[in-house]
Amino acid sequence: MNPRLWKERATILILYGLTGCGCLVLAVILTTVIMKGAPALSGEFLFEESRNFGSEGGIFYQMIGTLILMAGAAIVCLPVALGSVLFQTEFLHSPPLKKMFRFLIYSLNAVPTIIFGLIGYLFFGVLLDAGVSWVTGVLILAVMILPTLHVSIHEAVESIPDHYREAGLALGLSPGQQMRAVILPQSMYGMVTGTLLGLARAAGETAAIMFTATAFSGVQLPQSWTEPVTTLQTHILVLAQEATNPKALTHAWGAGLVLLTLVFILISVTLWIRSGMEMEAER
Amino acid sequence: MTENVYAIQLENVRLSYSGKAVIDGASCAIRKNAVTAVVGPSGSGKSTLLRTLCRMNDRIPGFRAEGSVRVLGRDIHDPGINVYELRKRVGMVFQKPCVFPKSIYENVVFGLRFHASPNGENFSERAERALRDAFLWDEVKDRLDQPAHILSQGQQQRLAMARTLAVDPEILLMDEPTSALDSKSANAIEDLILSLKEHHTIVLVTHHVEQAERVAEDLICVDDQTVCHKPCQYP
Amino acid sequence: MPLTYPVKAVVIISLVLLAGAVFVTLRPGGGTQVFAEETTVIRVAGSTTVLPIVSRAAERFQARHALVKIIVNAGGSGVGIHGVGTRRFDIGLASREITLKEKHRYASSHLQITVIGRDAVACVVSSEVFHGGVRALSKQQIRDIYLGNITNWRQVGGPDRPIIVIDKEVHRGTRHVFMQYLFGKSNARAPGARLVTGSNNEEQAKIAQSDSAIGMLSIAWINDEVVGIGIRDGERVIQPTLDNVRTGRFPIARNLNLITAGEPQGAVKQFIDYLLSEDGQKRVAESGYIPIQLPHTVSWVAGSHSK
Amino acid sequence: MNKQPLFPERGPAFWLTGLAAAISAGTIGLLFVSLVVESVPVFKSEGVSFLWGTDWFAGEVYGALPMIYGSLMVTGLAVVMVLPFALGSAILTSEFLSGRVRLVVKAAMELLAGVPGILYGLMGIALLAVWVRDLFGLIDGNTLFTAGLLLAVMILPTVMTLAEDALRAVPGETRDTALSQGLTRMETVMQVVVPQALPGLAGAVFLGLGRAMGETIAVMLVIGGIDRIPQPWFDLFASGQNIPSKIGREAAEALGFDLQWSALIALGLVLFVMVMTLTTAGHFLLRKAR
Repeated sequence: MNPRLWKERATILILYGLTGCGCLVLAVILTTVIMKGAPALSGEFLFEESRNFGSEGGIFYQMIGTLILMAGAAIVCLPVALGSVLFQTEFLHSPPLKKMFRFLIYSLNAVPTIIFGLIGYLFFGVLLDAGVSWVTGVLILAVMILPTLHVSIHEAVESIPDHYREAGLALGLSPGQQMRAVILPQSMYGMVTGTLLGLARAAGETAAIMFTATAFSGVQLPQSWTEPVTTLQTHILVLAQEATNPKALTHAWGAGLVLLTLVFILISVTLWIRSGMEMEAER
Repeated sequence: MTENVYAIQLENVRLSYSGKAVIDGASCAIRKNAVTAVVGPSGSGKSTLLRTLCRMNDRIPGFRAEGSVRVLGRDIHDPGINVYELRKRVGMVFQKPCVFPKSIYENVVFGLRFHASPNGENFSERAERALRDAFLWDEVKDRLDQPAHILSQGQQQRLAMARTLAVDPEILLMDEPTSALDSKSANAIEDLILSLKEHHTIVLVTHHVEQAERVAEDLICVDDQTVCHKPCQYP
Repeated sequence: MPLTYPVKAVVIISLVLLAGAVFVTLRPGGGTQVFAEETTVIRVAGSTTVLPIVSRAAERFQARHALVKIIVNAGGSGVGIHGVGTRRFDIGLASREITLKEKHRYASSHLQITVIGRDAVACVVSSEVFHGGVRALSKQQIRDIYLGNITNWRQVGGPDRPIIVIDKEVHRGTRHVFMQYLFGKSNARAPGARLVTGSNNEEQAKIAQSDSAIGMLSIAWINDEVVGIGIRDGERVIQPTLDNVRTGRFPIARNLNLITAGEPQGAVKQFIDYLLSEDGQKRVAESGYIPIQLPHTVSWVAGSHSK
Repeated sequence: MNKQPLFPERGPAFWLTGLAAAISAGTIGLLFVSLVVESVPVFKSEGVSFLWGTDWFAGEVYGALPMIYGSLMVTGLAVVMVLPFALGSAILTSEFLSGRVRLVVKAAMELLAGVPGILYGLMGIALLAVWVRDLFGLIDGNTLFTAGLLLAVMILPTVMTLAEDALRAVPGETRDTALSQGLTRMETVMQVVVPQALPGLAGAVFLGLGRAMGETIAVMLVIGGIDRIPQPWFDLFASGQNIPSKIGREAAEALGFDLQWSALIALGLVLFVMVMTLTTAGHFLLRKAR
């Protein structure tokens, strides 16, 4: 037959092969985590304190710790990100200044996470004297997820149709009123997706908090600003490195499965909201 | 004295984007409580001129307005002017009907919420009045809490007018308000314009000379960077 | 915009969740802690060698003292000493002695050592090497291996396989003790090394994974796959057994130390006393180390250890 | 006469958002300034040999070349390995799969892009290091190659989705024109779509590279951790060290004081400059593509 068609088919076949390999690798990862983590899961595992060097008990306070750091980072970061986006889009009219601001945020995105840990500890831990504490962790993670939130919100605000803005303006709304009435409601999607992605990023981060915000054992709920927490991420790291007992390694995989589930839920909701947005745009 | 007759007076106005003039040396005046139509070929700067009247072009980078633009007796580029108050008194309706993803009622009181005096005027009364003025009341009075998006394009445009009317502007600027509508809806809007001129000064940008002739008493022609009162050479 | 309402719901739910998490967290005495307001917190960090003892002991101690909360962290001996020196921790864990440099740096903290147990650092090899015939090595042989002069197990009577020399991070207590023994210098270099590991377990896992590795480990980490070999001294071979350590025959032994800034006081003293008690010493044995019979506190004396 | 002031309205909204903007800009500025200031001591003490020195021994000498070498090698390796798979699946997904399947693949990839690094690390020590050792008959599996492979797997979803976006951004008319000239679909893709999407594809790869270069935990657990350039230098099956892993291993010990701390921060600075160069190039190319 036509050699061109043969070539075509062969290339597509190769593409399928490459894609298949890629998918296979990722499938292996997922099944590994599930297969190795599932045996650890139980009510006791989810709701009890870790005991005897991580080989007994559960990961209750690790989950709480991860949630605290995530939620805290989002709560600290959201108003700052939102405010700076609005300042940038509504008040900053000079293009070079806008560009500079954008560049700053982008460059923050390029900072390797471990550097946030180093510098963050220097500032929040040493200068503000919070030491190794959950507050240090929250602040470090808040800075870390700032670009994620900023970019999402910025995109949402920029994509508000111009006629909405003009309708608001033509009614004589001041910038503050315009934000409340038009921009915030219309950029809700961006705020939600950005925050969720930021949460997912914070949940998965280990390097920045491992020596600044977390402790290995003995931690329950922090009762003061200067106490560390324990998180799923660092628990996995410690168990993988320190445990003397195979049961502890099972617990590490179990904690990994829980962490993965958490991250997947956050990203799925983001995707769901975003797909709703796309459908609407096609309407 | 002239201020009692004219709502808007332009004197030697130059409008430009990044130094490129769209309108240069324009002088004209617009009468109170009358309908003035602005006509001209596309791209001639009709919209730019109209938008300048409530300073909607402020946020466009590189835009510059020079000369004197007096609206309701004051130069709108005076540093002391409150641009938000200006826009409240000079309402604007756009070519494409724009309703917010809210209920019909919320759309009507959208601007009102921010401009109402603190002694708590009755929103629903003013909303009803605005909707009646916009000839929309009978069509929507039973479904005020439904999303505004279910309305037809023509109804949405009248809703946008009701929203503008609700804040009680003295001047209404309309930027081709019927061009996105079918002829039946367009007729309804034209009727509406005629009924509104009793209490409002209306400036209407339009493509259709016929429409201008139907509704307007005065005609302003924009072409080749200049502005002139009728008679107009524009076909 | 049909999705506005679900989106709003998502936003509200997530905000409520976030707020809830923070609220629960910040509520004084939230969760299971009933006497939260009077709780004393003891911060402990340092050597991964000492960590199992303290972690286990802390669990028991807290069960008895509801008002004391002990937060335990890893990091290595250097981190423990540094943390106490800068008053960031109440108790530092160290599987080595304090160096002169550290002593000078933290002079104002009056570092004080309490010995809670004894341990030995064994030279360990992968089980395949052990079963291949390497049962013991002389000090010179180990030294040559770490210097890169001996690179194949065949050269010391083992299988014909290259040696994977595993080193530790420079600040680890285990390394200090081991290098002190081998080269008389706690921060000696090991140019023959192929891998560098951190904690005891990381090293244990890497040796177990391999079939030709050599490393240094606290004897508590020795198992079937990671075998401690004897140290040959002339005709004599000294095995890394608890007995040999207890009697002082095994040459690479060390104290397991708790470091405090000044004399321990209050809850910290209570906890250290517990570690030295019979029950506490059981935790030492349980973790694979040698309990010390008599509780004694040794003040640090300048020059009594490595230079 | 109507010169607009820079900030026309200064209500509470202005001050509130201005404060937020100042906080963001200030934090970022402070971060960069301290990154530079804190690394000054080691440059003063070691001079340029900090960058070219091959010997690092805490407390004695700080030479960062092995770590810089490791970072470059590992990320380079990751990109070489990820390229065929990421681009292949991006082309397949954007050009040959039906709408629904495409959405599923994309969603799956975006989910996977969020898998925490620590899980890759766990898999790296438990599985990958052993597989690499057995597959290549090595004496040990903790090598630069293992780290590169792990990073390749990590960045595959990111690079793939971004590359797919770049391909989708090529307008449909281009494809129609090419097809109407009698080109097959594959020829259309290779001759027309890919060349046009090239800047976008390159941008995707650069962004993936940036992510790979900054990853700490996963690499730390499998790279071997030895601060040495292998002999010969291209021996990828030797152990090595990259910058984030070095910082991760020594940071807790050095926290906040001493030349060692300064050296680690300086390492961070070097890493940042490297990543920044890559991501800026990536963004530049992505923007050019649009």
